Amino acid sequence: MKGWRDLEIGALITEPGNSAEYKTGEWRAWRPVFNRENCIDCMICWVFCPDSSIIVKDKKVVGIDYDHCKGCGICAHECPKSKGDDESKKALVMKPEYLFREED
Amino acid sequence: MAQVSDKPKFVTKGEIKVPPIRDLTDSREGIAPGHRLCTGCVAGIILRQMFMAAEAAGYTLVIANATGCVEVCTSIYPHTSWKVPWIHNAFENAAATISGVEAAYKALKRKGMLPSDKKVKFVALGGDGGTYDIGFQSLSGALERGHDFIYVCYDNEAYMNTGIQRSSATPRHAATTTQPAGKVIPGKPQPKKWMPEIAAAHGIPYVAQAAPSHFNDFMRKFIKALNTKGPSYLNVFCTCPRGWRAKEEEGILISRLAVETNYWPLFEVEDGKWKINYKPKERKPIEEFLKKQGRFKHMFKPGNEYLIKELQEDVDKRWERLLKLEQL
Amino acid sequence: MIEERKVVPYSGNMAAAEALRQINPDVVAAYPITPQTEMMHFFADFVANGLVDTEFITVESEHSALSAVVGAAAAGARAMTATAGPGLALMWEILGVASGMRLPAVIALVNRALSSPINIHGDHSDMMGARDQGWIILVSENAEEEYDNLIQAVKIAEDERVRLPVMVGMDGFIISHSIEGVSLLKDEEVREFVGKQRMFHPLLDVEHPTTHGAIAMSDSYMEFKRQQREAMMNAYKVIREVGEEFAALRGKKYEHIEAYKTEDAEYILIVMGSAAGTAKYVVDRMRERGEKVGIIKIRTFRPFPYYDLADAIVASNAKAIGVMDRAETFGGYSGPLFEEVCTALYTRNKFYPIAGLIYGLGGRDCNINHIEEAFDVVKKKAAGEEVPPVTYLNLQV
Amino acid sequence: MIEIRWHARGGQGAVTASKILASSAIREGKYAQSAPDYGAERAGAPLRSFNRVSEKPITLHCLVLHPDIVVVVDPTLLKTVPILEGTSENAVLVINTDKTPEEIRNMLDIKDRKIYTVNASAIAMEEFGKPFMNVPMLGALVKVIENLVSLDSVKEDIKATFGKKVSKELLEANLRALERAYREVKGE
Repeated sequence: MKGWRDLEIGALITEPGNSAEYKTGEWRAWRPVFNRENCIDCMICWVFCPDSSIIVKDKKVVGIDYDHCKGCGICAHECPKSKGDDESKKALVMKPEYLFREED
Repeated sequence: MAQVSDKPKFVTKGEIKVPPIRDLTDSREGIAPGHRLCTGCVAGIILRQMFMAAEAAGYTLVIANATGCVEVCTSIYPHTSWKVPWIHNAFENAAATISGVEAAYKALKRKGMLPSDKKVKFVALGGDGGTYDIGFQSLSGALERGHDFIYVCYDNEAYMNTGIQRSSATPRHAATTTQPAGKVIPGKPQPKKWMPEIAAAHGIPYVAQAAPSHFNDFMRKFIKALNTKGPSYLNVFCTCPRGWRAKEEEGILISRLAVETNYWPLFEVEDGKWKINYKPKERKPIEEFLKKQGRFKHMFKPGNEYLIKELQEDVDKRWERLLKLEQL
Repeated sequence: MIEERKVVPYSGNMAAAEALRQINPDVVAAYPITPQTEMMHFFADFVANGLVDTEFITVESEHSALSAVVGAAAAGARAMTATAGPGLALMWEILGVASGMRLPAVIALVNRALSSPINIHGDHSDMMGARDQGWIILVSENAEEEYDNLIQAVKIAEDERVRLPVMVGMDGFIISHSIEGVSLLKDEEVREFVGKQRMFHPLLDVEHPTTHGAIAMSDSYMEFKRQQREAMMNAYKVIREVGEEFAALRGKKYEHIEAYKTEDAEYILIVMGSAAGTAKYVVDRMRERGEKVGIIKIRTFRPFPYYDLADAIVASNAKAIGVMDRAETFGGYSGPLFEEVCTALYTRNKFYPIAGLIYGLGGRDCNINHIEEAFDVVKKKAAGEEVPPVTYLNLQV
Repeated sequence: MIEIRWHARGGQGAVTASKILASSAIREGKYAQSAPDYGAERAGAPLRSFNRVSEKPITLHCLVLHPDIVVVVDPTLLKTVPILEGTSENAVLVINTDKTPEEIRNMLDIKDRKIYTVNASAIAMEEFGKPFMNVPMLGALVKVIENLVSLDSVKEDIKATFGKKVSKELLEANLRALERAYREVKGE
């Protein structure tokens, strides 16, 4: 943090949306794994993501912003293509984060 | 010189068509990630849907946020999640604060001191604490004065920011930290205050109740409020996984169940005319909504059946009243 | 060249309302409270008759009045409110918000006692309760000073080195409801003096969205408070500069303090507000009897003029000093002004016998006799006689 | 410096009369104050109002303790409030009553002082049909105290004060009442 002379007067913040610098992805215990092949681009996951972490380009879901995704699982839970037991048919599957962290 | 007398001239717009969400994915988000809301917090969803609607209708929002979860989690210096003008003043005065901002807008616009010609709408945002309780007076004042703004209450039915204390929005028998489910008193003895009807009693042009699970309905209502000249009040259901002791992934499911059980009816009041927007073909029993949440767990204990019955009665009574209001 | 001014018979409230009309703020939000009410009646009349461009928000409480002013000031507007006693107390939480957000808002304050018992009359307990909330506090002796101070307040608050809110106090009823001659400036003069407001990252600049009122954790909160301290120190200079600039217009100089016949004074009273006028009259009368007395009137209470005050005392022949407080600090030694005077002297290594005098609570009259009684206490103190730490003036015993 | 104390009841306009007096003096280039002594009482309760008028600036901000002049607007107050409080033997009393100064002196057993009386109630009732005795009392006061303010200044101020608020008829009735009391006031 800057010294008192250099901080913006009155705690004003002049860089809109700079919280993106803060990586809430660190909080994640569960990771949504996206399978593009099964996705129908209905955008249900996108509209229900509390953390703006579903990446959409040209009206297609292209992935997850793991820098910010907190792993709540709403996307996978609401995804119409992720019901039932057959993981191979799902577009979004929640997996324990440690599986991925160990790989890092 | 002097302005024309500000006799409120309320205008509401007729039916609003919300674009398919796929078409909204290109739009700019008003709120950035990196905010510190709890994992699975539905308030984050509500905010995003609010901005989707504003973007679809071509408005820039200027927000006054009451102290609460959203405020604290989105503005921890030196970071802000807001990409629109945003101000936090205190807990109980979001509506008064937005009154001042809106008045300043009129004055500065007249003086030609605001160069931008963007369509601007003023929004006061608060949780149920900042709305139903501590901010009730300033909200009532601002609604009565007829400022051109939208008040959005994200109602998670208790003071979550300070640690899940009961509010007047907490439903009957729910357990909170200040009215826990004890041996003698099984949670909150009083039923939930019905804020939308109180807001409507101000004679404001638009009042609506919405839920993020029914996002098309919510966005349509938000756009309607945007296009309304004068005050609007939106009461939005907001699952709090932490405070309700619910699963993080079930926030939207619980919202849907709230609507399907008539716990959270979707309705709007336009120029005094009540309209229920959704009537479940088969109303689900309240248990389906309750059993998803730890705050109601004690109600399922043998001998406590009466608690469920009483809450069901509250829900039915409110629904019947709504049906009657709709007939007016 | 100073022109002959128009002198009008105005009450303090009328004078304040007239200042507001001439300043022509963008936003005024106010809630009625005795004895401020009629000030807002006058202003509402200006609004109703199109004499100002102001958006006048008739809020439902003082808390909302200041809250709306905070919103308006953050938005980039010149925003003002007016209140008294319990109204200021209700604003208390938002006082710190306004100063912490560094918003140049102005309150025209009619000083009133705080409950309980409920009392509508003038004393300084409201203002003293707000003394550490980061506001610049100017205190007026009479209606004309309230008018002049309000005009200067706008300029002080909006100075880039300051950016702090200002409250300008006048004694309830004694000044607010009394008619006196007030010399008015011309509308153009006032408008030119206050100028167009400067906006600092206004909320309504939608092309450059800003976040106002963020939460600062323990890693930065203290730095922001340090900034406020700096701004207050700057205000000390700026108030003086603005006073000098105003003098060019008015022909009357406003300084942090007004030392009245203190040069050779052996006994000095420190007074604030309307009683300072009465005290000057008493000084003149006592001097006719050959008594070497003087008073120092405090005009700037925040930032407190420690240097000016100590300088004036040191330059006199003071044998003892009396500090007149129109407010209590229950459990403290005497009143709030007393504490400041002690600090001013102690930090300059100057020690004088000092008597604490409490007067005028809840509008209790403080007349010639009471000021003379106060001087008697000071004289006793100077002579080394035993005096109680605090003397209540005009108390029924 | 001349100090004046008014005794009246709430609603009788004594505060307004005292304001008009100060106002007229200020318009004449004098220094003046008018200060009401407000309580929490409402219409009907006894109240006091004060004036100071001087050729030199006035810095005093306190109640008038030793009035040079006492004006009694409501005759029913004569026996109920201490109208002589703080007055010296040189004080002047201006009283609204149908009695003569001698009768008042005997009735209240007043020593020294100078007493003037005027039937302001009758004037008020005759001129505007309402018991607003404030303006006539002001007329009487202006007459008995030389060099306080001129009757013309008071008239100008009444026009400025009431001009916008009351009908032309009422304004003229006020001016007539002022002048009548000015003429009709009697001293010993």
